[in-house]
Amino acid sequence: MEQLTIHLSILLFWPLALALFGASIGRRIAPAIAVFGALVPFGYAIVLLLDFDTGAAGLQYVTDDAWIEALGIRYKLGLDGLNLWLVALTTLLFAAAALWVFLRPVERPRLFTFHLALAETAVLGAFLAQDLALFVLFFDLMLVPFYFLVGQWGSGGREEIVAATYKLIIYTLVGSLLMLAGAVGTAVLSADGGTLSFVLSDLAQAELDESTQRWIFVTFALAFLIKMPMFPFHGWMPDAYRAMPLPALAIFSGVLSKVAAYGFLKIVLPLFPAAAQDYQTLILVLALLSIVYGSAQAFTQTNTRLVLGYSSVAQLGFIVLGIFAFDPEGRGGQGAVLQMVNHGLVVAPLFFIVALLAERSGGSEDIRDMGGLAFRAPVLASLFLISALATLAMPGSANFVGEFLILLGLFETKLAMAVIAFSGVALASVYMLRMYIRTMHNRAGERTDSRELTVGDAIVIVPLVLLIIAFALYPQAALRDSEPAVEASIQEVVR
Amino acid sequence: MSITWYLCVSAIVFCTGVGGVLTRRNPLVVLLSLELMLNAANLALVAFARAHGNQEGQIFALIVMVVAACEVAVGLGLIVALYRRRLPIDVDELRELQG
Amino acid sequence: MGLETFGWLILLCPLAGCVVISLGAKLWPEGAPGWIGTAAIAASFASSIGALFALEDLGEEERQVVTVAWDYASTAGVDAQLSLLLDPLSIFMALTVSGVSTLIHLYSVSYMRSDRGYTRFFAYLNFFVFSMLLLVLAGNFLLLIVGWAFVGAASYLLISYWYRRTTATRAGIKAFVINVIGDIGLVLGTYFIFKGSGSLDFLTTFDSVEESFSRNDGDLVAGCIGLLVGAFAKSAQVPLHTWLPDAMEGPTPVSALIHAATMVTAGVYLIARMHPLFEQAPTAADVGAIVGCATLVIAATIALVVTDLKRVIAYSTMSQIGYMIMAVSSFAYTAGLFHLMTHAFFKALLFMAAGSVIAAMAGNQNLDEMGGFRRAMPFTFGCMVIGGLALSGVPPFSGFFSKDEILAYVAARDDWHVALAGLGFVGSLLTAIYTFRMIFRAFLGDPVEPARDLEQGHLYHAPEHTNPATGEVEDTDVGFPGADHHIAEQEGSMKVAMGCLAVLAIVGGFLQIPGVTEVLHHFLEPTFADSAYYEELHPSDGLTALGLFTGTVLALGGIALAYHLWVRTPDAPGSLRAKLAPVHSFFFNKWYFDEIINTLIVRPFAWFGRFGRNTFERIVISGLFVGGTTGAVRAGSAAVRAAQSGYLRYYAALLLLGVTVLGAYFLLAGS
Amino acid sequence: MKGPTIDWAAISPLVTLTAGACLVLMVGLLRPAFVRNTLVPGLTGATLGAAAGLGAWQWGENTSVMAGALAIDDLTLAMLMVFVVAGVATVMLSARSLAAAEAGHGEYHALLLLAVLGMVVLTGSTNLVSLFVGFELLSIPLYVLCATELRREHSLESGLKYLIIGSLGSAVLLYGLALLYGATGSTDFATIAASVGEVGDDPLFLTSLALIVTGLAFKASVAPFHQWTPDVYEGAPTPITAFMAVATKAAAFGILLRLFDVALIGAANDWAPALAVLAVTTIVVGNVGAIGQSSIKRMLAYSSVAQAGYMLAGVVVSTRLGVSAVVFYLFAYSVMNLAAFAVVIARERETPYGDDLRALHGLGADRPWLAWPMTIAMLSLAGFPVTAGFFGKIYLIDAAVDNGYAFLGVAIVLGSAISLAYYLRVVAAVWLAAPGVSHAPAPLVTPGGQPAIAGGSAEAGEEPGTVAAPGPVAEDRSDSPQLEVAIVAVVCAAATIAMGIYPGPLFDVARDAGAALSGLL
Amino acid sequence: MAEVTFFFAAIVALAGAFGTVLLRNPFYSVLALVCHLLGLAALFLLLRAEFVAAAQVIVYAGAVMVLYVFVVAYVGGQDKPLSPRHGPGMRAIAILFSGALLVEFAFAVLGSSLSVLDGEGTGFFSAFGSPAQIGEQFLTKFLLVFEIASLLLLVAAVGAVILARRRSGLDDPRELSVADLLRSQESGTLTDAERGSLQEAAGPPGR
Repeated sequence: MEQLTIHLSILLFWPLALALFGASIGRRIAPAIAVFGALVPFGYAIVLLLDFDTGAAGLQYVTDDAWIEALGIRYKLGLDGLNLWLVALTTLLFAAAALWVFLRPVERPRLFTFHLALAETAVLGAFLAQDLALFVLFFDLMLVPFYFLVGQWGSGGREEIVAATYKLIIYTLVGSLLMLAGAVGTAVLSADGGTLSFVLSDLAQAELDESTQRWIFVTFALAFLIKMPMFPFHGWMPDAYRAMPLPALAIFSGVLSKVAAYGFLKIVLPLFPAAAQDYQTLILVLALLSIVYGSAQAFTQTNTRLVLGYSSVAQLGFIVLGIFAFDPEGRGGQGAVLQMVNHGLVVAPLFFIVALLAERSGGSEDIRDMGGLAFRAPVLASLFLISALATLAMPGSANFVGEFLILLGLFETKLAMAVIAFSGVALASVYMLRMYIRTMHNRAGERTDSRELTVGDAIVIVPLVLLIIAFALYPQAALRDSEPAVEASIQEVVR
Repeated sequence: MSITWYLCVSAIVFCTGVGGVLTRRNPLVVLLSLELMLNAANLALVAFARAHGNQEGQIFALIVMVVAACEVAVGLGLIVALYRRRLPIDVDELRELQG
Repeated sequence: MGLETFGWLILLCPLAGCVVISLGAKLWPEGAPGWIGTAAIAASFASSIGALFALEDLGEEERQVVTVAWDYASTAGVDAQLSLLLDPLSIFMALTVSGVSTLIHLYSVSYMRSDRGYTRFFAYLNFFVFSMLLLVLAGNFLLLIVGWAFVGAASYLLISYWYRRTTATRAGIKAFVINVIGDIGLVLGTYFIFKGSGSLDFLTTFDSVEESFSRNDGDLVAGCIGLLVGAFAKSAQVPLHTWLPDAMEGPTPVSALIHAATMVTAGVYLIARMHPLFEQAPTAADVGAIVGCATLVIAATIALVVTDLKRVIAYSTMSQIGYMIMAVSSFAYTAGLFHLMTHAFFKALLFMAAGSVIAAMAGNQNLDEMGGFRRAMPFTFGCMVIGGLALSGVPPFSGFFSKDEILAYVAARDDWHVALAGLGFVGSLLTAIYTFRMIFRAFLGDPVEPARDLEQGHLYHAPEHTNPATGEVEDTDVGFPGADHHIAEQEGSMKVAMGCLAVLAIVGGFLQIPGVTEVLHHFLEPTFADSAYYEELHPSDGLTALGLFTGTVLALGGIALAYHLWVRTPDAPGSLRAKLAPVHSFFFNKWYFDEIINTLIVRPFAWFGRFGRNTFERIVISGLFVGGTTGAVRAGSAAVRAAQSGYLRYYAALLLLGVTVLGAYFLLAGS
Repeated sequence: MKGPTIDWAAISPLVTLTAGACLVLMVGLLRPAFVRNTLVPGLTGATLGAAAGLGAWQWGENTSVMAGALAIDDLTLAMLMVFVVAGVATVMLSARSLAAAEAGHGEYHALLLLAVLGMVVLTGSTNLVSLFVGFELLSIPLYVLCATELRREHSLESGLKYLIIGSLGSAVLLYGLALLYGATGSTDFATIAASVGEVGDDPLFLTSLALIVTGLAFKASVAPFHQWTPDVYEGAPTPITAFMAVATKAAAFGILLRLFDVALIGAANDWAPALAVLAVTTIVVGNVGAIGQSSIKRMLAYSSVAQAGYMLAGVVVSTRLGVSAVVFYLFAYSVMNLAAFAVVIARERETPYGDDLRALHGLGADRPWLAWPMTIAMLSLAGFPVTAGFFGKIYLIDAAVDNGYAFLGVAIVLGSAISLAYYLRVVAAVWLAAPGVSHAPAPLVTPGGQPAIAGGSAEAGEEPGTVAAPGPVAEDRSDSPQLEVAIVAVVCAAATIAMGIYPGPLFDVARDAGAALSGLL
Repeated sequence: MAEVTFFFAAIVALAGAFGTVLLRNPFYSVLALVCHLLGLAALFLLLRAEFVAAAQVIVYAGAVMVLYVFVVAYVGGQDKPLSPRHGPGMRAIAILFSGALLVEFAFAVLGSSLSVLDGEGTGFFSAFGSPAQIGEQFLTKFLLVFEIASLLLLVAAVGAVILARRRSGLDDPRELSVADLLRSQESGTLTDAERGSLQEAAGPPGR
């Protein structure tokens, strides 16, 4: 272990370092260096996937150094079954985004790539952090780059953009600031009088009394639910999704929402089991509402980004269902972890494809201006189709396995809710196919021209889709790794 | 005469000063009212010094006189500057800064 | 090569075909994809035969072989592997599917030739066959569901194959969604069963069914109902049948393959496969029987009045599958599966013939505008008649044996099943009528213009390409549907395919003559060894004879009636329609199923969506949450700034107020 | 009669400041421009540096000097560091400012140094009399400095307002001190602390509490005694505003901590709830008031009110943890505010918009070296991670929750949530807004950003550039990056980030400062 | 005897205080304050604070008040109405607040249970409050305060000079200051045109 300790820090800070280096060199080269900075962590993550000791509970590759003794905050990173695949997903999507930016240059590339890299570091940090304060720190930090990405490279009029940034930041930061208070409260109250420590493992030892757990749970839940976003806290989502530049959006929707879901599994369940039990029904109901409402919206929206945005709301509803199913075997949790990876994997290519669709329909992202785009673009069409079918969790896709496990877990504890949740499955097929048909099929729109995707686009999108297929063939890979960790965090609650 | 009497006088003077600060618009008079308040404090200090039989109060009172003198000097300087600037000598006219 | 190898080959050949065709899309010369696809399916058929022999070599007992590729999703107590179950039933299905598919591929090679999407078509078709085979070979519930959904997806792709037609895309999405509902039923059923048995593997579940479930156990019944929902959706049983008629938007070979011969019979296979569960939960089985019976009658009545050639056959398909469902739900497995096979033969045949006619009509499918093709296309006519006779159950055609065996078995099940059998006979009468109504109207009578052209020897082409469903003019610039048409009389491969099927439609019945040759029965024995009814349930010879006789009479009577109505007195139907106007419109509007579903489900949901977008989002989400808080903050800010009046003496006043309040607080709190 | 033994080592920083002040005053009388523009600021900086050095040398001594009138302990010295940072920054920011020219550099800097001295005395005082003297020695120079730009009405107005309200505040404080002395019979904190026990619930004592709280809260600009803050901050010359915002607040909190957590700790049950309420009020008023201000200085003034609310929470808890938290937060607070003010000054001189928000438009595009410090400062004030503000807040919340004031913690975070609205507005102006109109100085305004009439000043006369001739001099001044201002901004921003990444050492300092107050748990 | 003196002095002091606040003319206010101070001084004497009393009379009433008189004379006593244009509200508020404050103080003073307040005052010795005593205190216990006070006076002096120093460009051009003369030698004076244009530029635009 010891010679490995340094490694997670490399993974964590490599992108940022490279981006700074690139920015200092020059605007020409910056994107290329950023690609390098994003690809290396990806390769690194693959190495970790291979090297990871499957089936072993507990942390691996731990980095644990003193940071701020005064507050008992330690610089502790580690990998376990919960975050292993999410880290891999993060590095993958950021690599894709960096590649995309490299292939179709943006203005002020140095700043753009810098913010992108900062985002990657922040997200990876949030996933790797094994110290509550560290997690909160990275969780809040994630927001900063996206504020600038939306603000400076966003699409739409000045006013909308600024409004969008406001909503995005204030909405999400209100949540995470409350979480900050909650986190400090957790540490202080668990220490009560003893030595203060934010390290998760220490906090998990100390049992807070139920009333305390409750208010702290609320702060955390609020932060995560807003971040996902979950009905009815999704007010920021439409504007932000409309304005955000697409490569950033692919990441935002693909990864950042997962951080919140991951937070539930990694922090809330082990630290506040009693409160989690108390609020289980409430959260489940919210999740169901998100599923139904999100699907309904995705079905009515005509802006492709928003269709995907609301579909994400629904999908995250499923993930939360799985996390809060609390079935003894932890099937729901397993499904949730798998589904996090899946959703990230399918939604990112979809957003890239949306960019291509917009190019082919005179810049409009409204499905009413699209249609018949499949005609001269069979490859693009099939890529879109595969991603779409995976998104609606068609059996045979890894997404289906995820939902199968989630709903199985829920089915055993809350039968009625599971049955309602199934409506979401049906609705998913409606809105995804609607989007596919309205864009790819039917009569051609006025200003559309059907073109095949270029090699550059293919370089970004095809690998993602191939990964979707590969994952569909062998989801066991992720399930195997995550099983012990999920068991552990669920056990806290069910016993 | 019990000390309480002195304290009552000092209290009344203090409140008079407060009333002056609140009602008068001429900064000169406002400064005078502030002087009243300081003097009320002085009376209280001296009275307490007498009550406790230690002279710290009297020392304090003397220091307060110095302070009062300084405030007066600066305050009058400001008023003169205002006057030089042909600004109205009226605290209610000074409301460019607000909101 | 061993049985397992054959099993995997059956599966992999079509998949390989699909991948090869689609990856090489740009390279292949004209027409190559068709032959590649056909070859792939033929190979799969060959390996099915191989598997058959391999299976025959095994002893009676061990004719249930499970072969595992790798763990698929086995975690947290869920044992989901990538496993095939090779037993007589699955091999039988594999044979039927791959066999018929081969012929239909052959037919399509020339039928679709001039269509621009030729490559895409065969890629889809191969993918479908792969999915169908996956469905029938799956060794556990999860894999079954996967296959189940894959065929759904494939059928979606093929229905909306001509995707420039909004009618086609709409039909496609409809089919897909209803199939997803079926999948959901299947998954829920699986959950219920898994809850009891704790395993997803078929054999494990079946072997432990007595231990895990008491008879008519609530969970088990619920689970079986769930499975039935899946079956109904896939096999177009009431009330989940509405997608099937619309599915006729797809090219005719697709209708022949998917919506007649193979996919729609999946429900039958499912029930047969799950027989241990259903026998443990007879209540569910009865539901299946009743729904099947209802479907066969309803579909038949609708088929009487629709004027779209393909839709007539589609409804007849529904009705025939109704028979099968009724059979297997009454535990008459052999009969049901036997009819499944024969039906595959003659229904595919009928569709092919219909396709040929439609080609001759240049894409027009309306019966009212057809007539007199008898002389123009004799071969097609012959095939049509053979198919029709088989469908109506006229001896000695295949349908005769299979259908009447079903009715006999159902009658023999127990007393109230007799009623179902009775309805079944009514159905067979109607079958004969609508079948020959179709044939007579298309082929007899005086020839229409296309027929006359054809007699002169050149194929009719419509002045402009119109959508048969809506009649709107199509943008043929995109090249599909193909500008050119192909009919059996001019295409060798079509002839071959139809010829083979015609022969099968005639002789297929001899495979299983009650009491004489019970090949199928014995072959399927190992699968149903654990069935309580397989051997016991047997109609008495008298009953059988009666059934056969009645069936024959009804069939011939129906044909005669049809002949009388539509050939002898051509104006009779009109007057009859006028007399029975309400009934006719009721049938003609397909019993208003679409309308009901529309008002009950689709409209409310759409309204909910609009409400959410137009009202809820604005008022609650952005109004209450965002606007409310910001409004409060703004108000506060205004207040603070108003207090900041700039009047020095107000500041002083506030300061002193503060002092006073604080002092008061201290005095009150302190003492 | 013999005088008290004087611990010269301990009081060396005070002596340095005094000597420095007198020296600067003298030197300032010399004529040459070099003296005024270079020597005087240099001397001032040197004096402050020396004081800081001596303070560092005295670190950990914790002695009580001058017959118990003053405690030179780690708390005092920590505060001294803050004052020095603020002072040096102010000197650099004033280098080309009109205020110094107007007042005369010598006088200006001397007053600055004396104000610093007053602050040190105030924070260190362990005796009511020295408390009051320190209080006045800190206030009176500031009254003057606020008004030094005599040609700007706003400057005069702010000066007079500050003077009158300030004197009112000190009068109230004084009366409170008098009553306290009357109730306890002594002016020494130690004796007072001892006798609080028996007079604890005497109305005289309680009234004195109310008056004292008011007087000190006023200096720390705690609502509802905050109203002078926005007006004075906006009117005063910006360097002085920066100095007040940072140093005065630090001094006020220094004495709040010392008085309440040492002399009056016995009566904590009386004043703690009241202060808690004040803290919440302040947080709300400050944050809410800052929203929608178009003048950055005014916005920062309100924000400083809000920050005072946060820190007051640290005072309320009256534990060593609380003291340390406040000290740490003061450090963080000073660097981030100084960075912000530096940028404001730079823009005041570059653009015709003064301190209006428009002055920042398009900053990100053409002045990255100013844009980043501003951004960092704002994010830090809002409490974003990897900045000093983040840990400052964590520390405060930590202290609050630790002593059972969880609701104060929640109030802090809710306050910061509101604060985003206006901090992000600035960031948006820097990065998201289209660049403002030409940066060429508007007519009638020298690049100094001040009305050119200022050029009339006797001293300012020879100040190149402040002469109201839009000549080549003015031109090259207009786009000169104003090195020293940029340096202040960048250094402070860097410090903000550094504290956000590795705050360990600073935490130790804060802990020592907290430990200096014996008698706390 | 003491009582009589007390009441007399107290009345003088209070009358002076009220006069300061109420009289319209600032000049009279100053005079009123002076007699208030004198009354106060008498009270100090009663309280055995001879030195303080002396300082009060000499320094305060003597020096500081003279400063006032000069300024009043310079600025000219424009006498403002007692309450500003915005109505009698302020006056009511003033009366209300000072009344409330007075009540509180009354509570504090009368309700106080401190024994020392009731008596004439304790332990006073012959030299109590004598210059010698005070001086000793200043040089021992309150040495720091003493020093700082001196600095305070320095600050006041410097500050007053800065603020009240006469500058050009402020007053009407006819008044010329030494500074102007100096500058005119070194770097020519501003032309009237410039100065005129410059005067408009007071305060940054945009507000």
